[in-house]
Amino acid sequence: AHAQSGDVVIFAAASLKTALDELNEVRRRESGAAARISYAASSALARQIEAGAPADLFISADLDWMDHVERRRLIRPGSRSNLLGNRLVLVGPARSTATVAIEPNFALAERLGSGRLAMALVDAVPAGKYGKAALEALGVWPSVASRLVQAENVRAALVLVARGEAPLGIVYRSDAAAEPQVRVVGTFPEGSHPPIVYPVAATSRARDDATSPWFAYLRSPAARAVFERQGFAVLQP
Amino acid sequence: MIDFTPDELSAIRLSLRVALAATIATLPIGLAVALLLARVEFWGKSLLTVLVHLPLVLPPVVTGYVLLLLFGRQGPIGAFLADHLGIVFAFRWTGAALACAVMGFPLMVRAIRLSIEMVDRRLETAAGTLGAHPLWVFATVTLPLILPGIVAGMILTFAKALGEFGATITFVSNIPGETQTLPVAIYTLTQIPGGDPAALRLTLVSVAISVVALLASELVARRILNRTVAL
Amino acid sequence: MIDFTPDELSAIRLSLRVALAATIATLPIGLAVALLLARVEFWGKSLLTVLVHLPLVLPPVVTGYVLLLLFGRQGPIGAFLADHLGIVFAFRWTGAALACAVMGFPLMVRAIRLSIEMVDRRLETAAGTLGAHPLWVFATVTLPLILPGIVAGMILTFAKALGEFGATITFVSNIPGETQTLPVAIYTLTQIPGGDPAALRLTLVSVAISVVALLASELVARRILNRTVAL
Amino acid sequence: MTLEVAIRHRLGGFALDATFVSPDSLTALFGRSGAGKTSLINVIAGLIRPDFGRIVIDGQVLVDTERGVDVPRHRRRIGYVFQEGRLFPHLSVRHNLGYGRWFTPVGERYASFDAVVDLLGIAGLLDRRPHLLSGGERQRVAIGRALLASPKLLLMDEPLASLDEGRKQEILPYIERLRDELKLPIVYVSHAHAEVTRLTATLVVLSDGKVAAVGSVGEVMGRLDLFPLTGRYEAGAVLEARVAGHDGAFGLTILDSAAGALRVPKVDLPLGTPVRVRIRARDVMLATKRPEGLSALNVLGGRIAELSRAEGPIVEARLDLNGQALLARITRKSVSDLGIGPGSPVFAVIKSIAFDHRSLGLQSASAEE
Amino acid sequence: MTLEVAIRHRLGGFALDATFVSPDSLTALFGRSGAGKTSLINVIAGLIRPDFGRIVIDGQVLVDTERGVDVPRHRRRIGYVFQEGRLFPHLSVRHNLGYGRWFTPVGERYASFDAVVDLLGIAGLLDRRPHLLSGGERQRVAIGRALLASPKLLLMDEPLASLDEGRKQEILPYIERLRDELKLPIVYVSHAHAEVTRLTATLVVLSDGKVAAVGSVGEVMGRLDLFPLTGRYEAGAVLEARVAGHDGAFGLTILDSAAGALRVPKVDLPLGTPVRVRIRARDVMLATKRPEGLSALNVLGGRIAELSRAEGPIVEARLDLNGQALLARITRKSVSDLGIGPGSPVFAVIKSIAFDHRSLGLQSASAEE
Ligand SMILES: Nc1ncnc2c1ncn2[C@@H]1O[C@H](COP(=O)(O)OP(=O)(O)OP(=O)(O)O)[C@@H](O)[C@H]1O
Ligand SMILES: Nc1ncnc2c1ncn2[C@@H]1O[C@H](COP(=O)(O)OP(=O)(O)OP(=O)(O)O)[C@@H](O)[C@H]1O
Ligand SMILES: [Mg+2]
Ligand SMILES: [Mg+2]
Repeated sequence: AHAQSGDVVIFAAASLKTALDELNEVRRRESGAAARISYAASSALARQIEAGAPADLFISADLDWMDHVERRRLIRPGSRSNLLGNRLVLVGPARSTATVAIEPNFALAERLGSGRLAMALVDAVPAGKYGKAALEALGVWPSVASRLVQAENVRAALVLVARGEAPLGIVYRSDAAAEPQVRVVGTFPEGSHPPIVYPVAATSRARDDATSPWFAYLRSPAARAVFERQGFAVLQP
Repeated sequence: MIDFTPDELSAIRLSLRVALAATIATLPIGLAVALLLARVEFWGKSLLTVLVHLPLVLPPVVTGYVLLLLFGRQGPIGAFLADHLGIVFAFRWTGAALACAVMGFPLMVRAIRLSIEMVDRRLETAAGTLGAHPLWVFATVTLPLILPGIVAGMILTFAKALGEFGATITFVSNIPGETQTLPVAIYTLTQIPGGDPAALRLTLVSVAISVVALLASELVARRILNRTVAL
Repeated sequence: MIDFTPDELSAIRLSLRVALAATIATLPIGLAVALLLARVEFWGKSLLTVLVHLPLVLPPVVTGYVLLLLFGRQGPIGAFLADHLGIVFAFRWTGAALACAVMGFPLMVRAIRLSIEMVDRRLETAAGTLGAHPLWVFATVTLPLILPGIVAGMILTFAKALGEFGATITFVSNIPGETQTLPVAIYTLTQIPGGDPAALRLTLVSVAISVVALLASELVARRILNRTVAL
Repeated sequence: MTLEVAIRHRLGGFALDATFVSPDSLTALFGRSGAGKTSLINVIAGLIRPDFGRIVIDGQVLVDTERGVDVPRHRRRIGYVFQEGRLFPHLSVRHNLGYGRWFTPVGERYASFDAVVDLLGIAGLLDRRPHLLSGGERQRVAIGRALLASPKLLLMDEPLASLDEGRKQEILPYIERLRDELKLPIVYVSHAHAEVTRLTATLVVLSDGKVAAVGSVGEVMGRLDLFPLTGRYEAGAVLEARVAGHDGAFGLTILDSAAGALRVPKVDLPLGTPVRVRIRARDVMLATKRPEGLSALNVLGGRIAELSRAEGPIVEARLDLNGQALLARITRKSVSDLGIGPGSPVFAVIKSIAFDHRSLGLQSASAEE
Repeated sequence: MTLEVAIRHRLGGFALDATFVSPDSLTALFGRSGAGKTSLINVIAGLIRPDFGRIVIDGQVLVDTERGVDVPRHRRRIGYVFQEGRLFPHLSVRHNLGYGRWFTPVGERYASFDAVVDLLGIAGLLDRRPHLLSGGERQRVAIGRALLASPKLLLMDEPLASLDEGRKQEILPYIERLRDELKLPIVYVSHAHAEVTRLTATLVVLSDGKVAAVGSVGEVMGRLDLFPLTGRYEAGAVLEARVAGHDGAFGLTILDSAAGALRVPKVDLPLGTPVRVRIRARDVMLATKRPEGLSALNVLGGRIAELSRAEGPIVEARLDLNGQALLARITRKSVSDLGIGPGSPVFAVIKSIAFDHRSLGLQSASAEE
């Protein structure tokens, strides 16, 4: 059966799966009106919306792809807001005890030794882009630019650290929190990179009565608790 | 017995449906294209060859994107099919099947073509002299003789469909119950912290399905080959 | 003539190297496994069949993950190879080649196996009576007769290697100049708004390479098949 | 019942250039290996489209390159027994045999499955796959498959080559019956003199793609100049005769010919039936006076018309027996001992035994013409 | 030079159970289609491992299931001419021919490429692929391939079946030379009486997988009880003789036998060479008095030993010529006309011409034994 009317379809960045699945389950239990959520890369979702996908809500992992669909007038004017924030952290293997003070010109290259720094794709994936910006701002980018391993996404970067293939990695706090095999060794200062924002918007094809309960729900205290437990910060609209 | 969540169950069912549909739908077209490539000389044959292999050469994401552009609701083919035949691929399980079919197509064509090229054509002419129209010759001689290739092509396409996610997720997204096939579900699970055990479960399901399919195909293949053993 | 950026050029060169290495490295093993599956009855044959097809059945990400677990620096095989033979796959182009080889393996094995099963074994016994040791029989009779299958297997593996990115990026990530093959570069570009034109450029390069490879393989195949045309 | 062939075709370095008309139902193609027999049959079957020329069977144009006629092979209603079997490996013997039946309109099926299976002795093989058959079994199934298509034209390329004598003697009469009773046009390739002699009305000798001779078996096999192509061993002449009586007591039949009466092992034909009798040169002895007390029953008087000039020990003599030609092969020493030469009166001595089933080209009156 | 076979083997519903010893270099297998000839040859070649039994050639054990001996086929050094050619489709004729050479130690190569190519008349085909050859051409290449492996054992399964007479007469002498000069053990399958008669020393008749008879061609072909298997047509007897002289003027050779002198077309053998002469029953006439003025050069005196009791028109007579047996086939009417019966003195009349290359089983003295 395909998306019936009244059945809300949410297109969300893959990294939100745990939190949104939990919220959706709660909502299904409480109101019986669960959404159907399609998780994929923000890029894929944005393109699909462009191609007329039956999405009602779009939660992107970065601003670029939301801008992309907004420029094409595919979201309902005024419905866009910044839903979640996140932090960028430096992770190492769980057994490491040291902490790293992340500050301008900190000795990242030395800490890597002969290993490599795991990041998400620095030109393509939001976490990678933020990480690169932070390293540039802190002045350590030139010393590690050639020492990167760029994974397809944050999770894959995390796996590299968890498996010991890379001694250090830059990932979201929300991802690091759930991975027992890694330990956060340092958190990037918020000012070192553009704010990490997960914007949400209703698509222009969505009906208001279908989406507005979800806007409300995503902003509810219950939702906030779930998001925060996953390591996200809930931003004020 | 493992307990599956409703989402898992629906992904399993969907994946089976998609893989079967992709395999069955690809067969006649794959057969026709393989015949064309193996038997007919025509202008643009190289072009067709390249076209057939493209899904293999292109990153699946690109294939998925191309499908989205062509078969999406706004795409030229998608719009035409939706308007005139009522066939919609966009964000439907049919789209997932289409993506898998396209991805499996080169495998199907190659396997069948290979076996067509190895057929002893003198048997076909023999059938012709006995009064069989070329179409009958194809049905009663060529087709049975290339069965091993057809079985191989089908099993490759089926297996590919069980594992295909790049083009699928790019084309029809990841809508539970509609386009969330097993590989897409697995992929999604690998994207979240702590998703690994669940991903492993589904991977094993995937493997189990393929084992059944492979064993069945081996049985069929063995029966077919039995008839040509000689000293 | 198109001007390529140094990064693009290095991706093209790397992709060619990876695809060639994967194709050539897969050939002997694929041949051996195909022979085994086509000719020998042994315990665990079904298991091997399943194993061979796994890279097709599993989502590429999973395959890449498994490779990482096994062939990573910390993986049992990876550590062994690195310590004892000095062979390192992790984050090297060799790892990309390994990923492509594994992904292309089922295609290679199937194509070769199919043609082995279609060989007229009486020709092999004839060669045996003429004094040829089984290994010679294989080299001088079986091998030439299955050339179409070998060519098909190689072209499939090569094409697959040109397009493979899921397992590659998961296993060896994306290090420009080392593991950033064409599909990885293309994928990266598709993730950036406005990256499409650049992605298209590289896609066309990919297609161009595959066209050359396909045409070459068609030529070879035609020469091989010429010898068996009959009325 | 005529077969007209006039074609030219190139196959690599080989040029087929054959023009002949065969007025008889059965046409035998004879010629050394590589002469082009199979190629010619392939053209008739529609497997090769000739570069140039036409083929007409009984007024039906199968190919005419000038007029653009080319009947597709599946509409020619042929039964082609290929030189190499070509059984369908994926079908059982039964289904191989039945294959052509599917495509034959029910009313035109003259071949009975059981009869053909019986004739060929393949009843025990019906459920086997071809690859489990012996060479001769495969060949018999191939013959059966062609026959059971109830063809309107039978093409047989060395159909009996790997069969034992017994099998051949069982199958040949059936082919004769098809020829005589159904007036089925048959093109028959064989290297075996015995078969050709027995079956043929018209013999076409091919050599290097060209027609070296066309004519009745008797004429062609008797031509001394064709020995290199036809082989000397089986040379002989053909006598036109008629059944004149039966000798029930001894199981003999008496034939009347221009050359005189012949006693041959009994043949079951009504009095007056015309028959052709082929007498091999090697079976004919010459005597200067009528021999007595000899087991040979047939003694025909006449004179020597011609002696071949030969270097070796052997000489062929063409005899004139009351206007009827006969060939005899004797040693040069006998010629000298008997003091005979062209014009000498002689008696031709022929054992009755020489007229076995192989040399009596029997034809019922209706087929004769 | 002996071939010992004692095997049992099941093939589906067919049981091969063959035990015989052939003391001669050349062993011919004879039998109807499906009798098991190819299966037996396959066992000798190592293509089939028999369920039970042994095969010994010249003291070399090829298979012995009891002792677990099973020489792999590539070490048996055989030249197998398969019933169905089996040329390598991917190799040119030249490379097909040369295939076995690779595996033959240089010192053991007795077959010369040029000589074999010449013999088989395939010089013009060397650069072609097998699929472009005619049936007979393919067969000749297959023979060449087997010969050029310089085998120590030659297995030929109906090697000449689809060749014309001319070709056969060119190839047979070569096989004879291999047999006589190289003492090559040869197992030869054929349905053609002429070939078997000419080539064979020992004839093994198979019937339904079992050995129905073993012996010399003369013995076996002359056995009236084997007619259903061997065919009556070619029945005859074998005379042991010796070259007694040559008649240069007429190109004849005089042979001496217990039954008397025989004049046959010239054979190039030194005086005293023992030869076997096969005389077909159908070539022998009987006379009650020595005929005169007859072209037949050979007249041997003796008496009738036995007459077959027959219903039909034909009777076989076994003659006793000075202790030497001879078969004659005559009509029942002749028996009655001549008034002969067992014990009657008669003259056997045989044309010299009857002793063509087909019936003279020539063997040099050394091969004899
Ligand atoms: N695997 C098998 N299963 C059943 N029957 C078999 C098998 N192989 C051979 N036969 C039968 O065994 C018999 C002997 O076969 P073989 O090929 O030895 O005959 P042959 O004497 O060579 O005959 P031909 O002269 O026709 O070639 C045949 O009747 C054949 O059908
Ligand atoms: N495509 C081709 N290219 C070159 N030569 C060819 C081709 N096809 C056939 N020939 C040659 O043409 C000649 C005639 O072949 P064909 O098969 O008609 O002979 P055939 O009379 O049937 O001989 P056989 O009795 O040996 O079967 C042969 O010498 C063969 O080699
Ligand atoms: Mg031929
Ligand atoms: Mg046989």
